[in-house]
Amino acid sequence: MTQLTGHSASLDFSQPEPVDMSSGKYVKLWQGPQHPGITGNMSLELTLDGDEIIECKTHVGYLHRAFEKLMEGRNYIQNFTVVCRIAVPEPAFNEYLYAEGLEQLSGIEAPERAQWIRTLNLEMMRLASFMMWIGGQSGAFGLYTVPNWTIAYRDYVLDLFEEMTGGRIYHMYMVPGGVRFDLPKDFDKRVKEVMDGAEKLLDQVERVMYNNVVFKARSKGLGIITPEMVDPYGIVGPNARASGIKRDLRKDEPYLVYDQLDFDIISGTGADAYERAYLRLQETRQCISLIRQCMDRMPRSGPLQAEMPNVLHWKIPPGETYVKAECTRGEYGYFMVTDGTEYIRRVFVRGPSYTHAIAVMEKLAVGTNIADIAGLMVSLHTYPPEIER
Amino acid sequence: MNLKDLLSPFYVWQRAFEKPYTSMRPIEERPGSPSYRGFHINVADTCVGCGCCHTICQNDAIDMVPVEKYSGNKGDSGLRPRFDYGRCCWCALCVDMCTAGSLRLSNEYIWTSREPADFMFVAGVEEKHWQDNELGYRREKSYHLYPPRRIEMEMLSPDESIEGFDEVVKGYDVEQAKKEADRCIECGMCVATCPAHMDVPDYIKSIRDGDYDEGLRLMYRTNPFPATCGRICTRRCESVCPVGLQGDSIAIRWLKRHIVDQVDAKDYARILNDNIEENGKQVAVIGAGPGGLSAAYYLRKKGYEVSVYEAQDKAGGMLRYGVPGYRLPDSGLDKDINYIVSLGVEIRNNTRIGTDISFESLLNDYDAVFLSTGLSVPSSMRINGEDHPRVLSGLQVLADAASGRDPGIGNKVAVIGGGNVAMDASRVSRRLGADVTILYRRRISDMPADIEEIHEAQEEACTIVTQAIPVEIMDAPDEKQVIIKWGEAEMVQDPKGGRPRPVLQEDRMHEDTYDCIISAIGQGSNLDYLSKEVQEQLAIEWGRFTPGEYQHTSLEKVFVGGDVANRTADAISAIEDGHHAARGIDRFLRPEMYTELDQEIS
Amino acid sequence: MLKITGADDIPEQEDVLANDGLSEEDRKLFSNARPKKYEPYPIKAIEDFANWARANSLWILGFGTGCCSIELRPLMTSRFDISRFGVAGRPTPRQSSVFVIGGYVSVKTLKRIIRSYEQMQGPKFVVALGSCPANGGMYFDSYNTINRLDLYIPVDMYINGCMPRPEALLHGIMELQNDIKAGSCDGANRYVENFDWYKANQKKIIKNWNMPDYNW
Amino acid sequence: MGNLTSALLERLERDFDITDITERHERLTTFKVTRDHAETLIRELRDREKYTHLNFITCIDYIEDGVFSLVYMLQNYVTHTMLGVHVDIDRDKAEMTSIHTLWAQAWTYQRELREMYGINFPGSPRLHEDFMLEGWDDMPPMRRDFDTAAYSTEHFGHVDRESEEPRQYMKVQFYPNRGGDEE
Repeated sequence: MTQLTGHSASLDFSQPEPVDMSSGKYVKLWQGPQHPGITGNMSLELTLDGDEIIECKTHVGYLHRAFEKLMEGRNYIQNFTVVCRIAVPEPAFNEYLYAEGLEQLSGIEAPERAQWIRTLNLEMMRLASFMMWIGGQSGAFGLYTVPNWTIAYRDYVLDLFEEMTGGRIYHMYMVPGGVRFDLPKDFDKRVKEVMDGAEKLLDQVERVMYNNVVFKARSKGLGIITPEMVDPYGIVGPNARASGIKRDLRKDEPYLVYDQLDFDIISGTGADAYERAYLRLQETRQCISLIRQCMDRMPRSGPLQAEMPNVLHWKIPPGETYVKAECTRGEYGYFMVTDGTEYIRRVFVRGPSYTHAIAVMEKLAVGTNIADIAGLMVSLHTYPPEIER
Repeated sequence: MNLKDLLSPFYVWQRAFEKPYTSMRPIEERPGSPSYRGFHINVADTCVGCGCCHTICQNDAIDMVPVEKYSGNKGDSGLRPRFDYGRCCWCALCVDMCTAGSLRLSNEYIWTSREPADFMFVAGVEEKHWQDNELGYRREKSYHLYPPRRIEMEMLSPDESIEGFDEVVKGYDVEQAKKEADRCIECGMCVATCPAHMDVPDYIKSIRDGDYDEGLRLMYRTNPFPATCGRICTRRCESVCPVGLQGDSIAIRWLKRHIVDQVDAKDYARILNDNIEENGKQVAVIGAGPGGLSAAYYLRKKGYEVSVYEAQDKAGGMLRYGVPGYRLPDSGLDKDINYIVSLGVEIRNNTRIGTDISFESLLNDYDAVFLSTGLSVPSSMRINGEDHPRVLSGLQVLADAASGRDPGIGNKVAVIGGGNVAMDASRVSRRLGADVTILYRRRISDMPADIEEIHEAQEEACTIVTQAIPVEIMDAPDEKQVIIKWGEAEMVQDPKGGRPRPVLQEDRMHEDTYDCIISAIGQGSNLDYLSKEVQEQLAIEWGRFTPGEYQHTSLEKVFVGGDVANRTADAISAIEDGHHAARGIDRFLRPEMYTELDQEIS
Repeated sequence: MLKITGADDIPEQEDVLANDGLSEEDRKLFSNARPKKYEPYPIKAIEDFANWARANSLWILGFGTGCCSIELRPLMTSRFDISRFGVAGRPTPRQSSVFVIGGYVSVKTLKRIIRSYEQMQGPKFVVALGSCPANGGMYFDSYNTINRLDLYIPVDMYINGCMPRPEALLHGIMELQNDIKAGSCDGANRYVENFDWYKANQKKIIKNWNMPDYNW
Repeated sequence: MGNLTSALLERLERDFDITDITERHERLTTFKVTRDHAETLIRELRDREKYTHLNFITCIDYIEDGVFSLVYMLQNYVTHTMLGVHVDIDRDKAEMTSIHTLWAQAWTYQRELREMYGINFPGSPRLHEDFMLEGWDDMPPMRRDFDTAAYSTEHFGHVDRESEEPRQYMKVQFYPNRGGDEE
């Protein structure tokens, strides 16, 4: 049963009063964009009282490439290669949502096997992304062994992607209408191998990182997201689930073949950085299970692409849609408007980092100290490129 | 804090005994996966330079650059893609789009340089070390960015079609035409190949947009015979259409016909809106075939007063008398001709130059004369008994059928030849109820006739006997019959590398009896209407004119075009000759209009 | 080779920089000295030894400027383990000798890149990844990303690919090492020699220039 | 589920004169509301109808009609449906009531819209600070009439490369004498 948070009148989310810098009591410190403790290329403008943060402002735009503008000038098939660049560590969700949106708007349906392969692809992407995140989180708290495991192991998942899609990072695999080509020979064997290894690795990671006294001490109680904050701040995904809000688009609004897969929504109640980290570890394990299910239950053969018009003159009738999927960080959405021409009228990409890295981060940072900022930032799992697009 | 948490991190030591992740020599050990999207490979000999990769590339990373080696080859634009790796994103859309299937990606991925401008190369032309890489991304066979198969054209079944002279092809309906038009990739190779340079991609686009008025306007810019060409054009455009390389070429001819079918003849004037400003000069055109009428149309548009002289009783030339009604019904031809006439072109039928009116008087009366008298004399087979009364010419049979006369062919017919006239004559004979045997010197693949024509003839139960050389024609016991003696031939390779030559096998001779023999092995010109002096002044080789750049001849005021002045002998070339002669005549008669233009060009 | 146009037209160089982006007060805080060219050791053997040492301790600045930076993480962790080649990541420009530009560069980032680059100690090298710094790449028509990086800072090595794989990066870094050993990596000196040209280019697109002309 | 939404839509139609109700897919319905009613309507959807989650605020530039169509996407986590509230505002006097008091994240979207489209949201915090761009002095770049390719060429330069069209190049190859004449 979905829990509701509602909007409590008592919750104050007005902006803080400006700090009086002239008093000489405070120090302004920029963390980023050139800083080892920042995710990606963004910056935090911190105002400090001693080492306590009394104000945090997020500055974004260092990665702004104007995707939404560029897409308005490229035709539908050309855009399919552009979208994956919007979120670098997780391009597959962009590919899927863009393809799904176009299919909805133009009334094309991807064949069943393609849907399964897409699901497999998304779950593998989730696995790779979580692996990298685990490395990032532990690195942010000063544990440098774990990244050397997980980020290196993520590479084996990327090897699978390379075989499956022809690309390591940017797959450009889920074309509108289906997927580009079939799974390679003996792919299931290699998937099994990698998954078995990953499972073992996660157990090791749990012991070394999650049971680590340093990690526990630093992450417990850090960045608590109360359930009341969830709706006003637009918090989604693991960040919300760690606060006891059971929401998962894969379950609530099933897309692709998620309704044919067995899994439960994982949630926690700790609401702090540790809980979020632990929840993500469990979700990583869930990924492995989902990938295995996909490999087992997928139809062995079948068409991979729907019948498509000539992409050079592909016109889509006027329409508007919002498609979303559950990525590692929560709701990832594409709002798409077509106007009957060969070019899209408007795309808006809603990445979960948009709220997590700005409004939420600015709220949670206050009261923490400078040493924890990096850990807090990672614990919210943000990717700057999807904020600025 | 509990002790377990404190000790747990020391678990890392366990990994000291496991296999490390590190790959020792990554560059050598890890080639890209078998479907990796690495650097481009283009098989330049297969590539036709259609430029689709350039069109689809959203990064503007691909330029089409001329490559000497490939310029001027048939069906090849002479251009090859140059990749700029300062732009490329390795999405491989170019590979998916590649019509020739020549483009693929290797699994090579390492390229470093100190100079950004280095990252540019013409794949397949400039040597690269990954050129022979077998692995890498290729398009999956089932995946297409454009529909490769043609929309099926509805046709009369062979049984229905031989019942009469109804048009065999039914034509696309709007829905089908839209779908077929959607397949076009707008490369423009058809435009370049078409003798008349019709704006094919543009009028196909007008079908997609449903704007038939625009389509008609575009066609009339270069061709005043769209209804005719939409049915019987030899369509060199389709033979170079790159979509045909890995699928079926676009049905350009049927789409052209579709536009004409959709526009009512009485709307032509409104749509085309040919405003004519009279310029007071007169031009005579000899021969109301496609060449002559095309010249007449474009001259009339420029304001000339045009008279067309025609020996037959109706205009159209070979289109009317040489093409049977099941391919080109009179209604189609008349639609084109009527519009030309409606602009004020005067056609004088039943007027033969040389007998009814002399060529010299035309030269005196008009400011310019355009000759396009075509090829009307059947070529000789050069065998004994050729003048037998039961030997008919293919052209004559076709003309009789077109005029509704009975050519008197009987019930068992042999047709000699492998060109379109032979096929037409055979199929006409089938429709007149005869059993038809086609005798051809070479193989089916050598036949000059359209492959579709050949297939349709076969479907209509015409027997084709190949490698059969006629030797002699003899009287039969029954005087309504004739005996043909023919021998089997072997194809012998030409040591000089030309096309194989059939050699008669003296020991394998056959004699067959037929009701008549139709000879259709080619035609020649009849230039008797020109006096000896005039013929001498006009450069004539092998019965054909060799005109200059603007279809002009060495005799002032005389321009020539059509079958009698080109080597291709098809309608579309004649139409272009007429159009071009109109330009030439205009330049000749009104040079003042062009002086500025010429200066610009020079 | 990049053609340095307009280098001749620049008037006689003044000894100090104007720092006109700064307020009167700030000007007192920042140096207005011009950058100095690196002069090799007079004895070739010493210079060669220095180059060998430099090539084998390349420290990369930890600044992920674009998407290609994501491949730096696998490169630096155990699978590709670039520390084997004497390469390590450093958090601050003062300790770094290699600046890896990870793909496209937005105008806003370019300003930070310039600051970071100028703060780096010589000898310093720039490696540019992917298509975007070479000729605009995928974002060639974007209003917020530059098309050619070498108009703004000198680049010593381009590694091609979108994005280049860790192996390609490895290869590129080894090539860079070879170049350094041969003493042919002169990007920093190019920057000094054509300083005014680079500055003019930078200032043309960075609208609010509120930093010293040379961030040292 | 569908009934729930349709009853709601009927009520909104009555109370707020909403128009252009379109079902986009089974979970998403969009409609249009006037600028004056928008804030009240959104507040009511949030407080009474459990549309508690603001997915995003964005804008579509209908330059041909001279309007910006703002889109507020609201999510109901009980019925798992979404409502897309469109509000058309005048393109020349682009101004809209701020909803930063309704959602703690709303001001970020409004800041982006101010920068990318030049829409003013009076009272919205930090509205005029640079968001993604820095020192931008041209037209707000997401407007339809802003030409990004031209801007890029002008400011960032481009490498001169030449490309031939098969159509023209091939024509000259095959018919060298006839390439020049058009009419």
